[in-house]
Amino acid sequence: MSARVTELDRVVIRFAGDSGDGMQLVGDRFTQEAAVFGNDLSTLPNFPAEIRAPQGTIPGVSSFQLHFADHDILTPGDRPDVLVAMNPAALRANIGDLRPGATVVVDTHDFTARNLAKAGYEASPLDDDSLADFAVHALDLTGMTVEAVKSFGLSRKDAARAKNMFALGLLSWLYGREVDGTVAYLGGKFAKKPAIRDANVTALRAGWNFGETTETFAVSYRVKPAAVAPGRYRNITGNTALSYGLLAAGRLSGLPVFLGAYPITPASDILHELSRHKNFGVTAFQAEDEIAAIGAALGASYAGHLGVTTTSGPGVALKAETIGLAVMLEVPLVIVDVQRGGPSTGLPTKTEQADLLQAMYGRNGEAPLPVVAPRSPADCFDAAVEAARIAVTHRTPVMLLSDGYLANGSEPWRLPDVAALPRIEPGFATPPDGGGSFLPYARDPETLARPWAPPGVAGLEHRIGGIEKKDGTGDISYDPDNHDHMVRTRQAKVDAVARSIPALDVDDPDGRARVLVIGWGSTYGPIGAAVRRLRRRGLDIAQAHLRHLNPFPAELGDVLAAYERVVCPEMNLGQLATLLRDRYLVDVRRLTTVRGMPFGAEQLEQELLTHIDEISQEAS
Amino acid sequence: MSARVTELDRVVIRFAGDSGDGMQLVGDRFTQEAAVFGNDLSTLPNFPAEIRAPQGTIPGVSSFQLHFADHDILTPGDRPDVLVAMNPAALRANIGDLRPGATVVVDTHDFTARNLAKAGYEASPLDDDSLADFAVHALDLTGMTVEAVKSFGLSRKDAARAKNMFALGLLSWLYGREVDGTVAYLGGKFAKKPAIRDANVTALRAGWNFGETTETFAVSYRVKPAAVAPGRYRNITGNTALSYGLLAAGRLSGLPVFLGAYPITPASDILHELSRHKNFGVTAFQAEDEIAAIGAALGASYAGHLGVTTTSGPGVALKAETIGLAVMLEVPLVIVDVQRGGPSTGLPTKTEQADLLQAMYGRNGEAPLPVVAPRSPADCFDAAVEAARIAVTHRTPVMLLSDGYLANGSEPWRLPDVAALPRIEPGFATPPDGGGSFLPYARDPETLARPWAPPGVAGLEHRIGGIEKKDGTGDISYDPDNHDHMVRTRQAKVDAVARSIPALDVDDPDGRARVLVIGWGSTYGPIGAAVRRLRRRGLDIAQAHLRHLNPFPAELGDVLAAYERVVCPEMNLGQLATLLRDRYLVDVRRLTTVRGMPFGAEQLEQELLTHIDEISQEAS
Amino acid sequence: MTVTDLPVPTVGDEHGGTALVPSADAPQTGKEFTSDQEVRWCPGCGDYAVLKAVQSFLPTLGLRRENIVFVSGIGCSSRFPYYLDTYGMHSIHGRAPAIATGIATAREDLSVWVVTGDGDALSIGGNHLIHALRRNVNMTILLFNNRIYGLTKGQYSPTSETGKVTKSTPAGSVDHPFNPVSLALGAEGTFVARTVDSDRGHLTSVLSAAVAHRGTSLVEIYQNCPIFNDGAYDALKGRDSAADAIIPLVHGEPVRFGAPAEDGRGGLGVFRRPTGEVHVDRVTPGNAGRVVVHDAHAEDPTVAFALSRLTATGEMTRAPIGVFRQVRRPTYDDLARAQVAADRERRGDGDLQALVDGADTWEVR
Amino acid sequence: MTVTDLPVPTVGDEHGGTALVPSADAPQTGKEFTSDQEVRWCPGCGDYAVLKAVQSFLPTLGLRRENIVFVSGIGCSSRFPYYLDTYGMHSIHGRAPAIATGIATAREDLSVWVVTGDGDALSIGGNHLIHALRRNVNMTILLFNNRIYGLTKGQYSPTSETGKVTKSTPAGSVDHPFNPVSLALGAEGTFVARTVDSDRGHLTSVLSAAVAHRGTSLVEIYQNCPIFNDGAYDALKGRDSAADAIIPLVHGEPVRFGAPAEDGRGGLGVFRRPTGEVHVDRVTPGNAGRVVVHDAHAEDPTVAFALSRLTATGEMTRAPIGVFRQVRRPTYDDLARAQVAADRERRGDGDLQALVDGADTWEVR
Ligand SMILES: Cc1ncc(C[n+]2csc(CCOP(=O)(O)OP(=O)(O)O)c2C)c(N)n1
Ligand SMILES: Cc1ncc(C[n+]2csc(CCOP(=O)(O)OP(=O)(O)O)c2C)c(N)n1
Ligand code: SF4
Ligand code: SF4
Ligand SMILES: [Mg+2]
Ligand SMILES: [Mg+2]
Repeated sequence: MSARVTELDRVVIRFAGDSGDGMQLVGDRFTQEAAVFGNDLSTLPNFPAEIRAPQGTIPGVSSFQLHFADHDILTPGDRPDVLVAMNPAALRANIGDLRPGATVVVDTHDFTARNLAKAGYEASPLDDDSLADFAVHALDLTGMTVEAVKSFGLSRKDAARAKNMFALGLLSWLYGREVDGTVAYLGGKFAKKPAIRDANVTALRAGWNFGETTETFAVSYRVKPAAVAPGRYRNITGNTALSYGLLAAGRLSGLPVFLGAYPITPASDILHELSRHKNFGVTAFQAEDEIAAIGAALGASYAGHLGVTTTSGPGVALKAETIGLAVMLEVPLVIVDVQRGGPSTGLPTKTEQADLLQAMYGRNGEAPLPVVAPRSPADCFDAAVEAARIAVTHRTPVMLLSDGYLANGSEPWRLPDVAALPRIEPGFATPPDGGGSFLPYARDPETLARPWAPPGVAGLEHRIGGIEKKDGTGDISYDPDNHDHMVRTRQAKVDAVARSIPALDVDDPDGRARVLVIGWGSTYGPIGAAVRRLRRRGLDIAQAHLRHLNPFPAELGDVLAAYERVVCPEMNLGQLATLLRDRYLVDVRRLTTVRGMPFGAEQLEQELLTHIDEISQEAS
Repeated sequence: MSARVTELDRVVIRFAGDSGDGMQLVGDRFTQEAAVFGNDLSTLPNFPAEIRAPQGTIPGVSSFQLHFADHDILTPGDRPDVLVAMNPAALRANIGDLRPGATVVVDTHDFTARNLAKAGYEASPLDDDSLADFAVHALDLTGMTVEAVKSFGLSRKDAARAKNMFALGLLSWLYGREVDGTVAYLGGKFAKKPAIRDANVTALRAGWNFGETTETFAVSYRVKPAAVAPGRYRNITGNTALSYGLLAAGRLSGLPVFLGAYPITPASDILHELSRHKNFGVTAFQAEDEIAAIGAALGASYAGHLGVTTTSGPGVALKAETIGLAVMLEVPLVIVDVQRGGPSTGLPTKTEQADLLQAMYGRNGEAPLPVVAPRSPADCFDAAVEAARIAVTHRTPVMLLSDGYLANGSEPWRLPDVAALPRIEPGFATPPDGGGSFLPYARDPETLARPWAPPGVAGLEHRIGGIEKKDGTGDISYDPDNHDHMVRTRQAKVDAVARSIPALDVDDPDGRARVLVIGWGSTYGPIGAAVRRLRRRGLDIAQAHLRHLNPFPAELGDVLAAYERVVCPEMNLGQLATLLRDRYLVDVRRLTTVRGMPFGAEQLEQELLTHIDEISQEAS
Repeated sequence: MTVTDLPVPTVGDEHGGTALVPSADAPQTGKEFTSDQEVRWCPGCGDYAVLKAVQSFLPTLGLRRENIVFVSGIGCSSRFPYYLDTYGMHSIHGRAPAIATGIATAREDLSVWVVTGDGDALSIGGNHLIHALRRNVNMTILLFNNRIYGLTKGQYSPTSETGKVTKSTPAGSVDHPFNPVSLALGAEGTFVARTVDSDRGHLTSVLSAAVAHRGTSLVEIYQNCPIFNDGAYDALKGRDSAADAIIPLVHGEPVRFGAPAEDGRGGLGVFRRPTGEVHVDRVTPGNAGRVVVHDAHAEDPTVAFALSRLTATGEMTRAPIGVFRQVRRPTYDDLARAQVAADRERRGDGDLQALVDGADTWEVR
Repeated sequence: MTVTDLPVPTVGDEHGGTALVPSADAPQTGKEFTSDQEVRWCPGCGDYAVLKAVQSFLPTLGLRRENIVFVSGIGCSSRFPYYLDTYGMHSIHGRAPAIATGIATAREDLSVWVVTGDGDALSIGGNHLIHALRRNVNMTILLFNNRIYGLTKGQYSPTSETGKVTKSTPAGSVDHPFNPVSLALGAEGTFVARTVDSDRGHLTSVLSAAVAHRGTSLVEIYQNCPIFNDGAYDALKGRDSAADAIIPLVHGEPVRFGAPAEDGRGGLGVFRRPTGEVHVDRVTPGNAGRVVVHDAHAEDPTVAFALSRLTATGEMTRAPIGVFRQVRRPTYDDLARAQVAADRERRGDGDLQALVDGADTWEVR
């Protein structure tokens, strides 16, 4: 029998299970199907810091949340409408986040006394009324899977493993999704293990059929494609987009990319990705530590490559001294910090934005560098290209601040026409006309950038280093006035980047707003969603989001001054607010969360509402 | 014949020569004699980054400046009244700093064509009128020295080496100083080399006699003792005072001091000093690098010692990750940064204050720690005790920001009565009453400090680490709310230090000033001197100087708000101003110099004058 | 689990590694050494076996539990301290030997242990490791070598064989690995040993020797990571392959192994080439007398180094296990403490007021 | 200045260290390699002699000057690059090998040199050094060992003898020093040599061999610091003492030295103990045939390691000099570049649009 079909504008699904249950894969596949179908979407994977925490425990739960809609959306959603829980721990860890009335699909197979105890349940929640607020479907997904695939002669363990595909099939049916893409995917993935492939495909179809056939679900749902800008799209995570951006920057500048990296969560995937594209001329050097990683990247930059180093907060701390050297040497270098929860080891698999001040000030002496941040997973591509452009054109290390949420989250990406991207001009030094002597610290009058003269060119032999140098010649100089001059020049050089950055886009549709909400990085989605909600209530609020954290866009001061209140939501204790307050003496209000998780749009809406209210009361 | 005697209230002398000429020694000895005589004084040694740059060159010049007076003084003086130049390079490098009419004593011995050329002179400045502005005494000091000591059978080289003593003798005569202290000093220093000792003593006396006997100097001078607070005094450099402060903190807390250090200019002398006092129970561990140095100090703190690590800016950069761990572990640790010119290797032997923002923000994540700074060489003692007090009492790493000027500069120090210094209470944890389980992250309600439980006590076994921990138990916790709570608690704990610090002393004698000048660290001397000059002109100006940079004294906001203009002189690009502007939204004006040298009081006076004028005009 | 029954030598050292650590009042059990934290390694991880072995071994030392400290870096293995009810610190990546140096130097009454991985110890932490070995600080370092970065999900490590395909080396790694034993010997290590996670008996006996040694004891533990580098040591563990693959080193004994020869002892032996290197050959009645006799106490580390070179460099098909070297050399921490004591003896306990006053003072009235 | 006239072996390697570096069009002179910067070491510093030797040696290589790069860390010796008119970088303390790894891997057409001190290379930079050796990145490392920190004015270093009294160790240092050659061999170094500042001929011949070697060549240079550690190598340089103190290693030759014996060659020789270690003894007609013949090319580093142990550990009264080890092993940088080339060969030059597009796209109209 086929269920009644209801149309929805948006759905938030969360798949949760043990680390080994393949929830990330299920999430990815459902995402892919939704993307191909044409929904707009946003995702939030969430996994434990342990490789595999003990099976069946709360710390071992891994989840994947997907928000898909028939309209443009900005966040993975605050509260799931549907939870798929593969064991008691997954149920317990996630049930509190659901909205009342949400649908819960539970695999009952692991609801044994032992597993309930592991999850901290005294009795099965399926047997009491603790889940009364929800529409619970308790099904033996594992049992049905094992039954469905028994003909393939797999071990019980292997057979049971396909339960995630059963769940995927069931949910695909529930939302009227095709599974053909996934069938093709499984064919590729298990090409060498046909029995496993066939079992997975069978489980997938069995799940779909179970929905279609039984009367478990009275209603199924449809979410129409979203009306988004025309073009070709793909789904992409931030780390992948960032990697592609680096590859693109190499192409646009004609420079080979040299990545020096030491693995660290959540940045390692950039190393993994780049090491797969050697045919782009990329060298991916896994160093002995973060210091060697940036050292080698700096050496490669000195030698005329596009040097890049990728890490997370603790790695940036270790690189600090070498970043200072790069500031002194004035060579291009892209430093990628995929921020995670801190301080120290902190919450390594969670997200945070608490490295902004480290990026700005985390070195000895006056050592300024440009700082750039992406706002969404797909935007990591553009931000990476922009970071490389500044680095190469202005001969400076540049910090690119991504975060764990962007890194692993995904969204549809309208594919750029790479041929149309602007070229990045390395403009290597050439020997001085007339054979005069080469001045490695002569400066471009516009950018204050110095010549970049990789070894190999006769007549440009020169020596540079970390000691203060004489303007022009670059010779060691202890002259007090020269030092003062050079310190101010390095600052002026970074400030000069402001001339080449686009004007700040302020979203204030009617120009009537009195409150401006300003943000940076991955808070873009939640802030945007909250702003929409407020506007839907008929309230005025302006939004601006910074790509450039250093230098700021030239007009930023005027923008801030134009509003009666400026609120800055951040996933830290208010670091951008610190920079803005110092710079513009505007009473920027801090709105902070440090929970290792993105803001909820609902929470943000409430907090912004308070500010709007306060301002209206002040006026009255 | 004896010269006419003139009374002066203050004199600035600079001794300058080749690195090997013993100028630092001469300066030290003159300083000591002036100190014993009862002058107030302030010194500024200045030496090249090379161990011994090539003889006779400008980069090889080493100098020592001494300001002594019959009244309380605050700086080593802007412009010398007397220059002693032992060779052409020393003359050339220093002549530009003298005030017109200054006395110049030149050793002509090295004014050969070759040495003139090395110094960049085309002709001898002694032969043209380029020194017409000065009272020049061109004397063959070396020749006279060799002559004077010839009876001791030294090699010519060794004989000539005593020329610094000849110069000291001459200057001692000129200012009516005794040389007995120096004779005793030489006796001790060369106890095992009697010929050298006797030659030096003879040269010293010959220099004195030369002044007394010849008519070279028509006038000699006297500077009376200063009227300073009664007590016993000694002369002390900042690094020595800081070392003693650490030893005192060990005594006051009853904790053995464990220093983990890696040599670096200008901090190495603290390692040298502490390693000489093993009988204080000090362990001085010279580590393989800065990371190991702080690591070992942290380990020692964990084990119940007073862990200390000493370094300069580049070393702080390297320690950043471990400082973050210390913030997480919440154990006492004193981190000493003797700041030098940056960024990178920068100007290693020069001074700067550009590590304040690194101290505040140079780590991943939200990792706050208290920051304390001394204001003068002798004050390094008190500041070190204060840093240790905060570290031990509040269970936190503390950054102590000295700088190269304080480190090597000296001043008279009124000796503290160590028995009267307040005790520092380590208050180690004891096993919970009734055998309950120990909570390593339980907090003192007042300070928010956690228990310090070094190994060795049964019942307190516990595990701590850099991953986020559950409040109370300290167990690993990935709970979002707990993380938010802990991040804010660590911040609140540092903020709570404000409750235990003394009120800010604002020097505004008549309460009429409209301009406040605020500073921190070693600018105290020049700011104070400039303020006095302005007041001598009859102008009103208020001065406040911060010992605590984080947290600020509670009343600081009110203080700033009470003035129409706040000016902040710093040897950086305005880092304290950044903190104040962010925190208090006061338009603190930056007044900066980044020349590797302290502010001149005269320059500062002029710049402050501009601010006072501006304010008066605004009012009119 | 293969069990190689090997007595491992202990230097009868009245100044053993724990000589100054107070003894427990009563016998202890492994349970007392087990913390209340849930163990969170992957199923089948070799770390479990080592944990169990250590939990059973510690009580046999008879030391006060509160005087034992475990310090670790970052990595799967570095979670170890959480599972022991002693004092413990899970520090930051690579720095545990430096932190432990501070602890051991500050406190002679503690038994200090470091737990580290092949990435933690040999990649980011390589410098601290070699300096600890050179200084000979009194501590026992357990280096869990799974030839992979486990915690960061499977990149190659400095002990991975050349050509290793991992997430970061899809075309195979191109660098030559360290031989941790050779490296430690080159770094002047006084106690260098190797054992295997699955052989509880051998592991325990090596631990006994390591703890008994006063100075830095480095114990490399071959540890299987079933998730990212499964089977790395299968050849050393397999029922059929192990005998010919594991070369047991026993002080004072000829180095023989493999299926028994005519004399009833291992049919393979280690022989010396005329030039001084060692190699494996079949033992015959004719050459049995020339089998190298292991001398862990030789002052000169050359022979231990020679033996370390028998370790396969690529796939782990053969490796010596046991104590390669164990010699006495004064420890950094003992000497540092002795200097403090001697200075106190010589000059008396420091007089702070006298120090502060110095020699050149003057009085202002 | 003592001069030991020793031919140092060069492996005839068509893939030598500079095989891919372009040659100069015309003969060059030392003067061309001298920059306009004033040399700023202390009078009498051993660094001068090495600088002179390198300035004279470089032109003999016949390489384009613009394809030579010197990278240094921080220390007196690390000022070296400023004095050579090549490309140069004076970087930060201890990191030169890491930076040079990036340069050498990025550019096969450069001759990459690292200049470092005993503190720079073995203290703060120890980890980068051992990893460079393990990876075998094509570069020549000159390690100026003056057994002291010169630039920071005289603290003891990791090569200072135990008991050293310095500013930071007024009661004498208590830690055991590294033997840089042993350490490098333990770290899988493929080229490890030692020479002396004052012996221009030997220094130059060792440099020739080092540059000819493709991979990481480590050359330890015993360098006198007259200011803070004067005379550290006097025994190796003294007219009377040098002959008996310097043990010259020449590939293929018996290791003999000292005042001549009856056969006209050195009266002292290096012999092998039955256990494999080596020691010095007087050569007699009876034992002359048993003098160890040096084989720098032995695959197994054991014998080189054995020879390294002849270095005095305390005061420097005796030390082997020459090339301890020189074996071929593919270099990291060659292999890394080869992987890039192979991937391009196999898949064609990367198609950015195709990559960006990926496999799973959809069209919105
Ligand atoms: C400064 C820093 N860099 C990188 C990391 C990421 N990281 C954590 S553990 C690890 C390597 C783990 O490998 P290993 O030491 O072999 O331990 P295993 O997990 O295999 O036991 C890395 C790279 C980190 N936590 N900190
Ligand atoms: C990060 C950092 N730490 C410490 C220093 C100070 N420092 C400069 S050189 C040096 C040691 C020099 O010794 P060595 O490498 O032996 O060189 P040498 O001067 O003897 O040639 C030290 C500790 C520094 N410049 N940077
Ligand atoms: S990843 Fe490997 S080493 Fe880490 S816990 Fe899992 S099995 Fe053990
Ligand atoms: S201190 Fe020593 S090593 Fe440094 S330049 Fe002077 S003599 Fe040479
Ligand atoms: Mg590992
Ligand atoms: Mg040195």
